[in-house]
Amino acid sequence: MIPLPFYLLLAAALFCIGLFGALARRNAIAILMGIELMLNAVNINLIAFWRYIQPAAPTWDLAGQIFALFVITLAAAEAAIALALVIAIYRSRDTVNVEEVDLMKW
Amino acid sequence: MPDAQTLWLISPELVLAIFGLAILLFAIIWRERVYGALAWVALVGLALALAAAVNLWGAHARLFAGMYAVDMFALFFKIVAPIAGILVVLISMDYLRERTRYRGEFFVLLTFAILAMMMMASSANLLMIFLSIEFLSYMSYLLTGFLREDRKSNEAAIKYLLYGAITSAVMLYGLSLLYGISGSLNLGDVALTFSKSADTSVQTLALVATALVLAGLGFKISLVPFHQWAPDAYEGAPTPVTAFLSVGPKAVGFAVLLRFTLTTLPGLPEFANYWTPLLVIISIATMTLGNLVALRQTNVKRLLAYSSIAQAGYMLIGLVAVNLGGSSPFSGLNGVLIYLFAYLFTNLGAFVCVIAIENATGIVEIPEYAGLVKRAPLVAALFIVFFLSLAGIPPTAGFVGKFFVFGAALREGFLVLAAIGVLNSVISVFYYFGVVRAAFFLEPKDTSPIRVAPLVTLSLVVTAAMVLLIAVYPEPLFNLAAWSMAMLK
Amino acid sequence: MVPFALSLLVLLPLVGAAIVLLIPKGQKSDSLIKWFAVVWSVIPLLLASYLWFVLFDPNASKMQFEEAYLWISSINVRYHVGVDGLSMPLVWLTTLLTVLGLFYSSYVIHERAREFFFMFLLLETGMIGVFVSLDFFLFYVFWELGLVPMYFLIAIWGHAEDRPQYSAIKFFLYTLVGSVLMLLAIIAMYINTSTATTPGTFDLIELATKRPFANDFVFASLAFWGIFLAFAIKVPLFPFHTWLPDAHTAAPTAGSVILAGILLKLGTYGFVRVLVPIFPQVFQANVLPIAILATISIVYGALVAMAQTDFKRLIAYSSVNHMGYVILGVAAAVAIGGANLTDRAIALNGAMLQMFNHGVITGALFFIVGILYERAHTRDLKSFGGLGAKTPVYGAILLTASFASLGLPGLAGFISEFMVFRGAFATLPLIATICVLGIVFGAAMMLWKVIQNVLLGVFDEKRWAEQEKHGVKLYDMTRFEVITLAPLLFLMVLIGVYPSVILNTLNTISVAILGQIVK
Amino acid sequence: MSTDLVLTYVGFFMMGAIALIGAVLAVSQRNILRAALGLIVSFIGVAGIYFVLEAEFVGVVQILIYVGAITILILFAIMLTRGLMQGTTSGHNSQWLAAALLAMLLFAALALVALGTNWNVAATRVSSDLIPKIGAELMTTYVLPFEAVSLLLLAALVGAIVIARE
Amino acid sequence: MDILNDLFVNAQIWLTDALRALVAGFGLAQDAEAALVAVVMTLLSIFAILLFMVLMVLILIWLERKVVARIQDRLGPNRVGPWGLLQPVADTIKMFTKEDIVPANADRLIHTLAPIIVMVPAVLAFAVVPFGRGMQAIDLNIGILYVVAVGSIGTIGIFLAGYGSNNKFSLIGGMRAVAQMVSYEVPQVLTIVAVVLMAGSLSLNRIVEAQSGWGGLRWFLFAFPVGPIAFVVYYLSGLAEVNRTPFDLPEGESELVAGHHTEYSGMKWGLFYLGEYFNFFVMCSIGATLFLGGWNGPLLPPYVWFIVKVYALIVLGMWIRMTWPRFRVDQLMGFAWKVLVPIALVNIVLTSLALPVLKTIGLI
Repeated sequence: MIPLPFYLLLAAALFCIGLFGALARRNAIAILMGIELMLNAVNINLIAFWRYIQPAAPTWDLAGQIFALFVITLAAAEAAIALALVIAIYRSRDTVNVEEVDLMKW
Repeated sequence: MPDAQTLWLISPELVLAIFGLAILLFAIIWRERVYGALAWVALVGLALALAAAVNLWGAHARLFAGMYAVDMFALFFKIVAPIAGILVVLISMDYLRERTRYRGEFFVLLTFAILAMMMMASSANLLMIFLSIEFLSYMSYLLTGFLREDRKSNEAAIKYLLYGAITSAVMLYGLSLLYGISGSLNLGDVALTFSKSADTSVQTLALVATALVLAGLGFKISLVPFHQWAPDAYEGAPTPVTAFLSVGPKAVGFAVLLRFTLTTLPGLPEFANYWTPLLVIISIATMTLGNLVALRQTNVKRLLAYSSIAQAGYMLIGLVAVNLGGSSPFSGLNGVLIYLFAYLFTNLGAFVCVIAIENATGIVEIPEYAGLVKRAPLVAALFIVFFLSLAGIPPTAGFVGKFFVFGAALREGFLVLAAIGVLNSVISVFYYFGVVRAAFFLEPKDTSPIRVAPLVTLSLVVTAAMVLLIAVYPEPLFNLAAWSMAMLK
Repeated sequence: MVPFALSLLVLLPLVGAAIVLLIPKGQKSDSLIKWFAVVWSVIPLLLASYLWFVLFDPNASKMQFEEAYLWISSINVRYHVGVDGLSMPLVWLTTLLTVLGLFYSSYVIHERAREFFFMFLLLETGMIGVFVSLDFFLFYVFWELGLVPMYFLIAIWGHAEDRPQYSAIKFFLYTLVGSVLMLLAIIAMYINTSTATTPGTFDLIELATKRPFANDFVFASLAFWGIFLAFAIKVPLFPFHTWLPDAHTAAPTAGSVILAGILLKLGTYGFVRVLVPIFPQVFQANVLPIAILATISIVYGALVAMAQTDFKRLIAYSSVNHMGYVILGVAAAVAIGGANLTDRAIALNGAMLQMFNHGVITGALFFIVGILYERAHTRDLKSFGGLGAKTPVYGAILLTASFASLGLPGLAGFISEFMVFRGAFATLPLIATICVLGIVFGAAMMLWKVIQNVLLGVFDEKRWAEQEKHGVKLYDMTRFEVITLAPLLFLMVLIGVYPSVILNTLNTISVAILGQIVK
Repeated sequence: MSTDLVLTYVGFFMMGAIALIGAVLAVSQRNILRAALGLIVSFIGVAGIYFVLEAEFVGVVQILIYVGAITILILFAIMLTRGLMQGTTSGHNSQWLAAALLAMLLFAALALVALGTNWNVAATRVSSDLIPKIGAELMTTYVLPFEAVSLLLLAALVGAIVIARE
Repeated sequence: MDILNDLFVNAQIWLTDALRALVAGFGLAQDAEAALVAVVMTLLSIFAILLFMVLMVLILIWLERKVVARIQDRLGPNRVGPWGLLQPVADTIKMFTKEDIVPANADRLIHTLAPIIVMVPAVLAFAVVPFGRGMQAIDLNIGILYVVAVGSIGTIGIFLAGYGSNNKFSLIGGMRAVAQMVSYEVPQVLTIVAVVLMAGSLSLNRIVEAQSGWGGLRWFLFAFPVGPIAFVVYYLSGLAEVNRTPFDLPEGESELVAGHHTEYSGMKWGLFYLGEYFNFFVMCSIGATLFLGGWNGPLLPPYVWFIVKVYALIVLGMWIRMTWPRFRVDQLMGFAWKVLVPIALVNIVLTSLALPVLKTIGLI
């Protein structure tokens, strides 16, 4: 098998790219995209661990996969809420002034 | 299919789930006609859940292959959560009437948020921790942005969401590392792996992983530097939601943090060398920054936001100084629990005051509070009580909380931390009394009396009474805290 | 025997405050509130008088009228109250000054009367509570309880031109800084006295015998200085005194009276009740710096008072000076050295008597200033003159109080200051010598600034005639003002000529306290 | 090296490269729609990684949910708020440098953990058909989170509709 | 009979053997040999499937025009080749030679990518379709899920086409298409769940095998009452998924010119055209696999049965196209969410309840 750290490094890289996107972007949707990348990276981790790591208790065999499935589900819910909010914001501001609606000024 | 015993043990959660769904169903079928009644349905549900939680007191079980802990520590928070919910429902009714057409849905989300809080308190598994935190977070985002015509509300919600999503992703990475080292999602197994491992590399992993997890939990309890969302969210959210956000997520955030650290970390004794200084720094930064920035606020919701950031810093002292050995009453843990309980009523009470005024006049700016004592004497007077409690001045509940938290710090020898803590509480008096000053000493432009809705008055009286009662007769609360600690010892 | 005597004493004002709140709104409610509050406040005074003059045993060194109930069992907090010779006079003084303050205020307070009398009665509960508490936790609670009403008294009814809100929050924050550090010390002492099997204690009596941190001088010092700071700010000892002039100047007359008469005593009372018995070693080790601070307070307070042009500010600074004597006396009593117990006891007696005297004298002086201000709407010393002839009753009373304040023999101040110096010369001769300067400056300030400026000189007829158009009229004291001041003047004279009425009581207790710490 | 291993390596590097390139595009493209395309590419790459790891079910779910649902949501959001997307300002905020530094720092820490930890790696052990087992686990051991997540989805849906509705 | 039945399987085996023999001459390591053979064979089967699909599409285009013409009482194409059979070829040549126009201000990259993305998922889906016994490129144990998953990618292509054209008709068409496809995916997947319940597996192969009883006629379509309901819902939402009349609102020419591909011409337009027929074909193949027993059937070779069933579904679609008017846009969404989804949900519940009964009486 490929050494486990290969996957972990890939996940770490993806995670950090996503984090950069989430922190550095101006646009709410772009930030959301960065967040989705981060979640994907974690899922790689989870699946890789599931595949490689000897579990402490044998009954927990599928824990990693199931965790990843839940993460994917939650990501979908999160994206739906974010979308709803973005649309609501867009609607409540009559002018399409980029500076005004540019929320992402942390 | 879970057996009857299991269902019994999760009866508070079941009650809330059923009532939440019922409210949703009613709201969809009958729409506006029943909106007034749905709040009462929610109240009944929350009261039943509270009763169910109280009824379970004493239980000690691990359900669903150990992922769900029904113990007194969890039940403590399952008692706290519906109380907060009931108060929030009481203050929401009048507030929402003018502001949204979807009052039924609001109570659905609120009920589910309380359900999520209960689940957080019981989570003893990485998956459950993540899931329940996200559950509560999503409900919070939606509640924050619930007033969709209100631009501030929307903006607050999206900021809250994006910030929350980033931190929870970071936390999730930490959780995945913990899963990786132990091969199991159960906190107990993680602890076992830690304690069995003599490897220093595990130490590094544990440090990185817990630091990442702390990011996510720090977001929920608004610790510096994960606090930036709080002021915006608090200011923009509908005020009852702000009240909820300031106590609910914070309380259960601490519940998870406590369970997580107290379960997993004892396996790594040397770990405290890195972990404690980290927490000390965060604690000091949180309370100092929260207080200093609060000094400059003119919006009362924003002021309370920064104040609640600072409060989280005090509570963290309890975690820093946690020591479950010995028979000392200053174990740190009970300090946090007592503090949380006191803080619940205090901060909710302060927000009830804000709502009482906002409902009638729309005022949230402190300078406009001028002459409040003439317009709404009860509200103005109780503002003092809640602020004194927040500042930790006797005879109020906040004092009792601070007493135990600082006591724990002293017991463990964190003198400087305790000193910084108390000095911070002195600073906080300054801005709290800024509000009092406006309310009592300045001349009002408009002298018309402010009519406070009966339900709001009721919540005011209840919270104020609790704040004073806890101070005068704190014994039951100590016992509650002591018992709930018993399982973690 | 009065059952629950002290609890009654503590609770009565609180009940009164609650009743004040409940009196229904109406046209006459203000006067109803005023008269109710005054009459109600007489009850604690009568009770305290009965306790002190009839039931109290002046020769007993132990606590009297003790009550103790377990309050919070998990941390061994008890509701433990009791009085001894140290606290009994102060309790009585509190009830007296409250009655006088309320009585006076019922004539001069016209705005927001309900809140005023509510706050005042609440304040009384706090003050009495501190004096009777024998449990440090309880002590702390009462200690803080007094803060809020005083804050409001200053901020709401203060004189608008004196920045009352600023002064009030300054008073509040200063006191709070000290008290939170004291809180830490309290908890630390509890933790230190607890063992694996027995809980610690907050009981002041027990702490005095257990002596927390007995083996750990560093921690003992930390705890000592934490508590010291709280008390020193309250006293106020130089350099923590800066809140005092502001607060006094801004406060309404009755507020100033209580502030000077009682609240400052909380600090010195704490010195004697807490610091001396619990931390004798640390106190002894640090006597010199404390005595030096006292010296600075005495000399500097007098000098600065002399430089004032504001009558009220002058009296305020004179309090710094006078309270310095108390600290000097306490320091002298515990100082290391060969002095015998008698010398020390005399110093401590002087300090304790000075506490009582200062309450009486300065309380009177603040009434006097307030009375003048009511008429003239100014406190600028330069604008007065010749009042001795114009308003003879006022002049006589002011003269008496001033003489008492500067320590003229035959009046109260002399006795206590003399005793302080008598003791201090035995243990801290050098410092005592320097402090004599304070007496000189104090006399100068009273004679030169107050008596000369206000009573002597030429009455500026033209100016006051001009002022009269604006509703300002200098007339002599009215009946209620005289009634207010009469008891205080009586006390000044009584203690001045026959100090034994109170000294016996004090002596018992100072011998007892010093007996524990001096071998 | 066995053929399987070679193929695994090839698959890993190919899919990893796709995932990373897509991710870089997603965070660097100023045009938000192109960024979204990069995101899709990255998702597909990640799904490929799952296939390489023999977690086909998760891989397919990844495509179904991420590519089929989440991306659509994102695209919809982009389209419905089109006015916002065509600004002249740059796509990154002023803190991008700090963000980059933070990300790199974090990467260093995570890489340290990934390489430095003695992972308790076990032998190959993927049995042929795990899907029924996943289903069974979801309905037994994980029934509580499963039910919770269904409530969550329902509530999120209701809330999203309330907020986004005309 | 067996020879005919396994014609293509045997061909593959023969080809593999031949290849192996050929490679053996290269003197490679055994591992590498096997790998080479595997790769070549995979490429070959991909090529074969593609070829097959293109052929099918050409036939489909011809067939559609013929069927439509017949329903409208016309003859349809009849000049190019016998019965007009070469008409699609002529069309293709025309498309190749047309100018490729990209509108001004359109996003060129996206404009180009869109038709490709529409095409790709259909091709990918074929990887798991069992054309006959043993005739399946890959037997994924999650086959049906895979089909649904890759099918959802196509939505993005249509969206991009609408967005990237910088044309309001395109944009509206694209939005409508995406909304419609996302909505109808829900009832479609729900009906698939019912089938999965009955078959007990996600693998398409196993699903087909589960229907092999009664001499190859025990189809899920006959699993009364849940099977027919599921089939109808599946087929209707399938039609909507591939944007065919009466669900062709995204390209309703009377309103939107041509919807998302208004601005396309030449080969790119051709790709859309191709993609639509691909998708239609995939939809019908999966329908046949899930409900009509796949390649199961008496007498005839499996692959023939399969083609026959697929074409039956295709002709049904064409018939519907010519006889039903187009939906209105609000009716469209309402139909999905208020009619099909509830039916499908109830059907799932019914299925799980009926499962033991159906098993006992042998319907499944």
